[in-house]
Amino acid sequence: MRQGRQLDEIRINKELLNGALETPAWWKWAVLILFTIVISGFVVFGIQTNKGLGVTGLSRPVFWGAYITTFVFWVGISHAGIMISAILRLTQAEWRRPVTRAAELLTVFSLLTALSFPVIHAGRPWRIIYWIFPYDFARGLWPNVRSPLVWDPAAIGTYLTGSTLFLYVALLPDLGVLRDRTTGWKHAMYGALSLGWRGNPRQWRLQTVAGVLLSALMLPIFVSVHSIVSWDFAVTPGVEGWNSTIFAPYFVIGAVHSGVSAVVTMMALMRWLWKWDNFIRPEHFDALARLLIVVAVAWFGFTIVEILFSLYTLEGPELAFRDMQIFQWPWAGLFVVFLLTGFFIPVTMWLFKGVRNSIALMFWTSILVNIGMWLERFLIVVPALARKQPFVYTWGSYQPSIVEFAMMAWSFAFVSMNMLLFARFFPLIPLFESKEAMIFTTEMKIGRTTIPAVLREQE
Amino acid sequence: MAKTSILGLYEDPEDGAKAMDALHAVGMDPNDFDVLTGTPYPEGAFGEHVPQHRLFRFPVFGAMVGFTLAILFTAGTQLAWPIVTGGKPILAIPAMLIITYELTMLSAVIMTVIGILFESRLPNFAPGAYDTRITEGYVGVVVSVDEGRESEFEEILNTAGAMETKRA
Amino acid sequence: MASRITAAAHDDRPTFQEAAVDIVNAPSTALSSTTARWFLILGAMFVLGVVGFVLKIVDAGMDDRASWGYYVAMVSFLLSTAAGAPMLSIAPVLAKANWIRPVMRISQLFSAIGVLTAIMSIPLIFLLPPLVEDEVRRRSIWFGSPAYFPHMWDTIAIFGLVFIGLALLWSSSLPDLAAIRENGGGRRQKWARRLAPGFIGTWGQWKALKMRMGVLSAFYFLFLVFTHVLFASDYIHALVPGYKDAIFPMYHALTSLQAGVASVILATYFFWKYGGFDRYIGINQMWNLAKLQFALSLLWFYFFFSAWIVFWYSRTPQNEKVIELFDHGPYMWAFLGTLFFSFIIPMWTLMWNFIRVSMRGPTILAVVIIFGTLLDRVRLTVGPWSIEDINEKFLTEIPETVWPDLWDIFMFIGMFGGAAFLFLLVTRLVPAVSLWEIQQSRLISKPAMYMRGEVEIVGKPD
Amino acid sequence: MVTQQDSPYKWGMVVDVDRCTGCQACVLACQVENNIPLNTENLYKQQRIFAWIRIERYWEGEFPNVKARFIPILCQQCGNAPCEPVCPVFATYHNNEGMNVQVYNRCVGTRYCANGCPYHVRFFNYWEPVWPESLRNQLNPDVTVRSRGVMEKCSFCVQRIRRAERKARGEDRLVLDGEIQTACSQACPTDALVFGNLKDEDSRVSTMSHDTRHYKLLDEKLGTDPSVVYLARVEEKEGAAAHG
Repeated sequence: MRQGRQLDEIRINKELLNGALETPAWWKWAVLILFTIVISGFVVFGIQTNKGLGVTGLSRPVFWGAYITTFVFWVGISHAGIMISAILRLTQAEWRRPVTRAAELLTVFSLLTALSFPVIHAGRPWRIIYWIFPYDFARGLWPNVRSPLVWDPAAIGTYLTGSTLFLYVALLPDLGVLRDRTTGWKHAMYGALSLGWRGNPRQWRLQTVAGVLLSALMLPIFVSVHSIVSWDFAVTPGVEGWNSTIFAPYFVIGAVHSGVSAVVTMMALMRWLWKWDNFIRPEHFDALARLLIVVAVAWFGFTIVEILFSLYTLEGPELAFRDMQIFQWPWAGLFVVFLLTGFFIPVTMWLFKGVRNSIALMFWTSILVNIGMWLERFLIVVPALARKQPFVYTWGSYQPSIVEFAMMAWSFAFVSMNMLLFARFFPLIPLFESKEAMIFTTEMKIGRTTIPAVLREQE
Repeated sequence: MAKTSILGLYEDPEDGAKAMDALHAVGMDPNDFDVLTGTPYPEGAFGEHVPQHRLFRFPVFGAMVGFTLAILFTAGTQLAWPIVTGGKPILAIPAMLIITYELTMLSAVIMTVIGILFESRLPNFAPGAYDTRITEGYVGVVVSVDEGRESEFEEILNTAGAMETKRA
Repeated sequence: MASRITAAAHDDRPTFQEAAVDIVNAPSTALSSTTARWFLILGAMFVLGVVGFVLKIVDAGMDDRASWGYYVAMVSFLLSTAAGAPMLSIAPVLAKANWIRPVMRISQLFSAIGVLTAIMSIPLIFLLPPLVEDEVRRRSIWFGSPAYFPHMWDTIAIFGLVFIGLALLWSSSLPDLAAIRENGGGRRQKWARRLAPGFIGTWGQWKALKMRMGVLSAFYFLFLVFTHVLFASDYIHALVPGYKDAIFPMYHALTSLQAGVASVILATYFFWKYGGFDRYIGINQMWNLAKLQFALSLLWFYFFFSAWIVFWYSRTPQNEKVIELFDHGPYMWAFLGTLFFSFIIPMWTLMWNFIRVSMRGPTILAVVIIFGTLLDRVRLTVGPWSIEDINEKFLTEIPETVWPDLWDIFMFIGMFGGAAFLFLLVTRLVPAVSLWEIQQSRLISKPAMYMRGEVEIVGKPD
Repeated sequence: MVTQQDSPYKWGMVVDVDRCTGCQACVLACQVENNIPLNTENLYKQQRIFAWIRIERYWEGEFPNVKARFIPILCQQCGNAPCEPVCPVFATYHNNEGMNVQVYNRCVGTRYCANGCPYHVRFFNYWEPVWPESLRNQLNPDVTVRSRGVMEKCSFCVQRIRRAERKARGEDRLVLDGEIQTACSQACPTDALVFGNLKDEDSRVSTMSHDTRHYKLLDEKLGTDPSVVYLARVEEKEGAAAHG
């Protein structure tokens, strides 16, 4: 469990606040580059809004394409946070400690990005506000709560608000630390944010209880969000490839797969960029990889059942759709890449302890997973639309345009930039969790050997 | 009657615990002294009384409020201008169920966070005596005493091995 | 750091010797006085079931599918409760949860009931219609394969599952059997000699044991899902024309986990109250089991709703027929029962901590959930098995409600009797609480003091 | 299905596939009547053409004796339209005359309805529509010109229906059978498209819709309950049955 050195609190403060208190050399450049990409993304969006969606590769019958795929992708990534911080908290997994905040942060920012994609994708984004808010008080026409596209904002909004509050509550003790380490306007800011945190037993107790209680409350939301996103597709009888009952759990488990992988990617980056070798240690990657193996196998099982039962009826359009998805170029190529990167390569590699403990390999495998998961969503969204119902006469195809790729790049840059900006002001690794770990993890002697042990408070 | 709060700062938590014992010994009201740490110690590590809280009531209340509002919203908006779509009933219960569920959870979470702040007595604008080294691993024992008895309690804190005491 | 940790003032957990004595002699203490009578009663119930089965054949014959629906429901029910229970000795272990150790054995004991499941699954081979009837091939997950594939593979799956379950039980109880072999007495000792020859607890033997259990656990999980997917799609899904529901097999598997946990809770209470294990099983186990039960009950609704909302929203004719068949049609009573007993009642009760932290609360709800699962299986199997023409494209007319006749009731009694009989029988031999698990958890966790506060030190071996 | 307050009309159409020669007159008429943007070569390449009514052409049989089969497909004005409930802003809904209405002003362009529609009869304005100077004056003043970013679809020439209804109301009577002609049915030389009021038992469209040859597209599979009834080809049903 504890290969890293025992650190006292001063060193923990020093090492973990190095991102928040001084600016690393590379930081400015990274933010600058990302900022330019984000700005150009906004420009591209402006052009698209001005010219109309013709600049995308969308067509008839493929009305949804890369934008929706990316939307689903980011909602999937957002499932990292609660998966790590809630489920592992409830199962009292010690190794979660350094990961939790970064994971929740990823949730928040990827949800923001995800939310922006329906707007980018809409024909008249300037009117999209009606979507969530009442369309027209004068005529008393309200949003159509029967539409899955109204369920989405409800679910994602809830998840976003919840995660943000969760993040803030867990940030309070560290804000107290920052308040004590800073002067001037920063001191004032952190002081205001920390709400006068003192660190007496009551406040610490509430921290613990809050963690458990909020986790328990966030879990059902976590499950519901991607289910509702999946119902956007599943409830349309017109599209055989979508109208499948298994979508809800299938999407959720897939989201966990990609989300946890994203966390791995991020942890590797954190360890490299901020030199947090004492906190993010190989055993964390090992544990995450073990978790990922289980998740990936479950997800693959769902994939198989999904395909099996969509072929079940053996009706024309179904077969045509699967034929396009799996056997027709270029989709066949994408499908193979999806299978290899999403499942076979990473999972087979994770089976080896050497891989699980190598940060570099874990970094690359986790990126592979997310390539695969993006392709999975793409292969669900597009071929199903291109082969819709027996109207062979109007079947079509689709290829993303440069504009769509630009907006995808924008989304990645947007998330990374936000992460970096956050890391400039707040610690990405919860200080108090690390300090707690310092107290709560110990050893116990059994006969001649000593095994790692943890303290548990009596219920 | 005005109270001053005195802080004793300890390098070794054990000394802090000793100070707590001493304060217990002189029969202080447990609400009048407190231990400040930069780290969550196991409960009762300093012999302090385990704080009670009623946090679990907040989410229940929040859920009830959210549920009611959600039902009103979903039902009301559909009945406000009944428009038939796809031959679905005007009051589509399953659809309402989903949004109701989300809003219920939302207000439950919000109420919980409010509850957390309330129960941990935050925001706290008159914190009393404090020292920034507490977040560096030192342990602070803070007592709020009546005017005039400060020196007596500083004595107690010092005998327990305080490296310094300060008033506020 | 560690200097602040001191040994606890008192440690009221049973010592090695006490535990050894208690557990080795357990079945011959509290239980044995009453069991003799119980065996008679349960045996009688089982015989009644057999009689019911025979009379059913004489009465209805094997060709009339409709009259066998309840029998299929029984097999499906056993496959859910008894086969689901051992999962408890697998899943929490992955999370290195210590609380599970005292109840691991109880959950594994349920695989003994698998024998009954396997036997009862044999007649299904003759009841299930072939894939191809007079040149007409019906829809199934087997597509073009030979007409008797489902019969073959489902039987293989069920028997495999039962076998793995028994193997798991045997290998996990090996050290305890060894203990009985050495210190036990009477008939149990003879059996222990036969079953645990030469296990003396060398390092190598322990290593092999752990490894075997790991492998068997993995296989058990895979086989459980596999079996449920096959059973659900062949014995239920494929018999409803125009029914296409990809989540259905997963639903079947999930409900089996739910019922499995319920069965374990029930047995746990039983052993805590009457088994003389109250020093080993306690509120902690029940609390954690109840949390699990709560989560699974929520998942029940999640899996049900995921399918239902799609059917309700896309409202194609066959979807509406299927919803009518299963939910609001002839089996509405069963559906409402399931909804209440498997979801609504458990949710509203188990969400309160004071109910979870009690021995009785979760137990009562376990009974409720098991009953709910029974109704669920009835609503899922009896309807499809009473459909006249299973070869048409869409389900055209919904069959009438089929009520259980006297023979069905006999068989139900027999099933419960037989299951309880087997369970009790195996507890006569294998201790219901795993001695070595108890000893190990005693080794790697001990109460202690951190400065002035009471804590527990829990070792986490990798 | 659920309906709002009752109306004496349920507009529907009968398409006699047996009479259709695939001459595309209906397509052109619709194009002109409803201010549909020009289907330029580029739009074809981008698979974004507009055809509120289209003639689908299928080949039957092998080379020497190969037959061309035509079937006109327009919005089926479904009773249980899959496109309606998915719209978040009620931009498309079912009015009390059995028509599936598209409200351009409400539309925000999520294109969800187009995915929901199994008949591929909903069209999205990917570009701002433009007409050459010479055609500016031929635009129909009764019909909105749709801007970019909104969905559009066959409206059963609602402008004609409304005018006739106004006239009828003025003369205090119901709209007579055959009084309204949609642009397509008006243009059809073989009278393959017949428009009328399905609620009126002895209207031409009602009587024809009870013909032994009648079938509805995808109704058996999806239960969409279309208001457009097809009459199968006489000699052989395969061409049609492919859609049944």
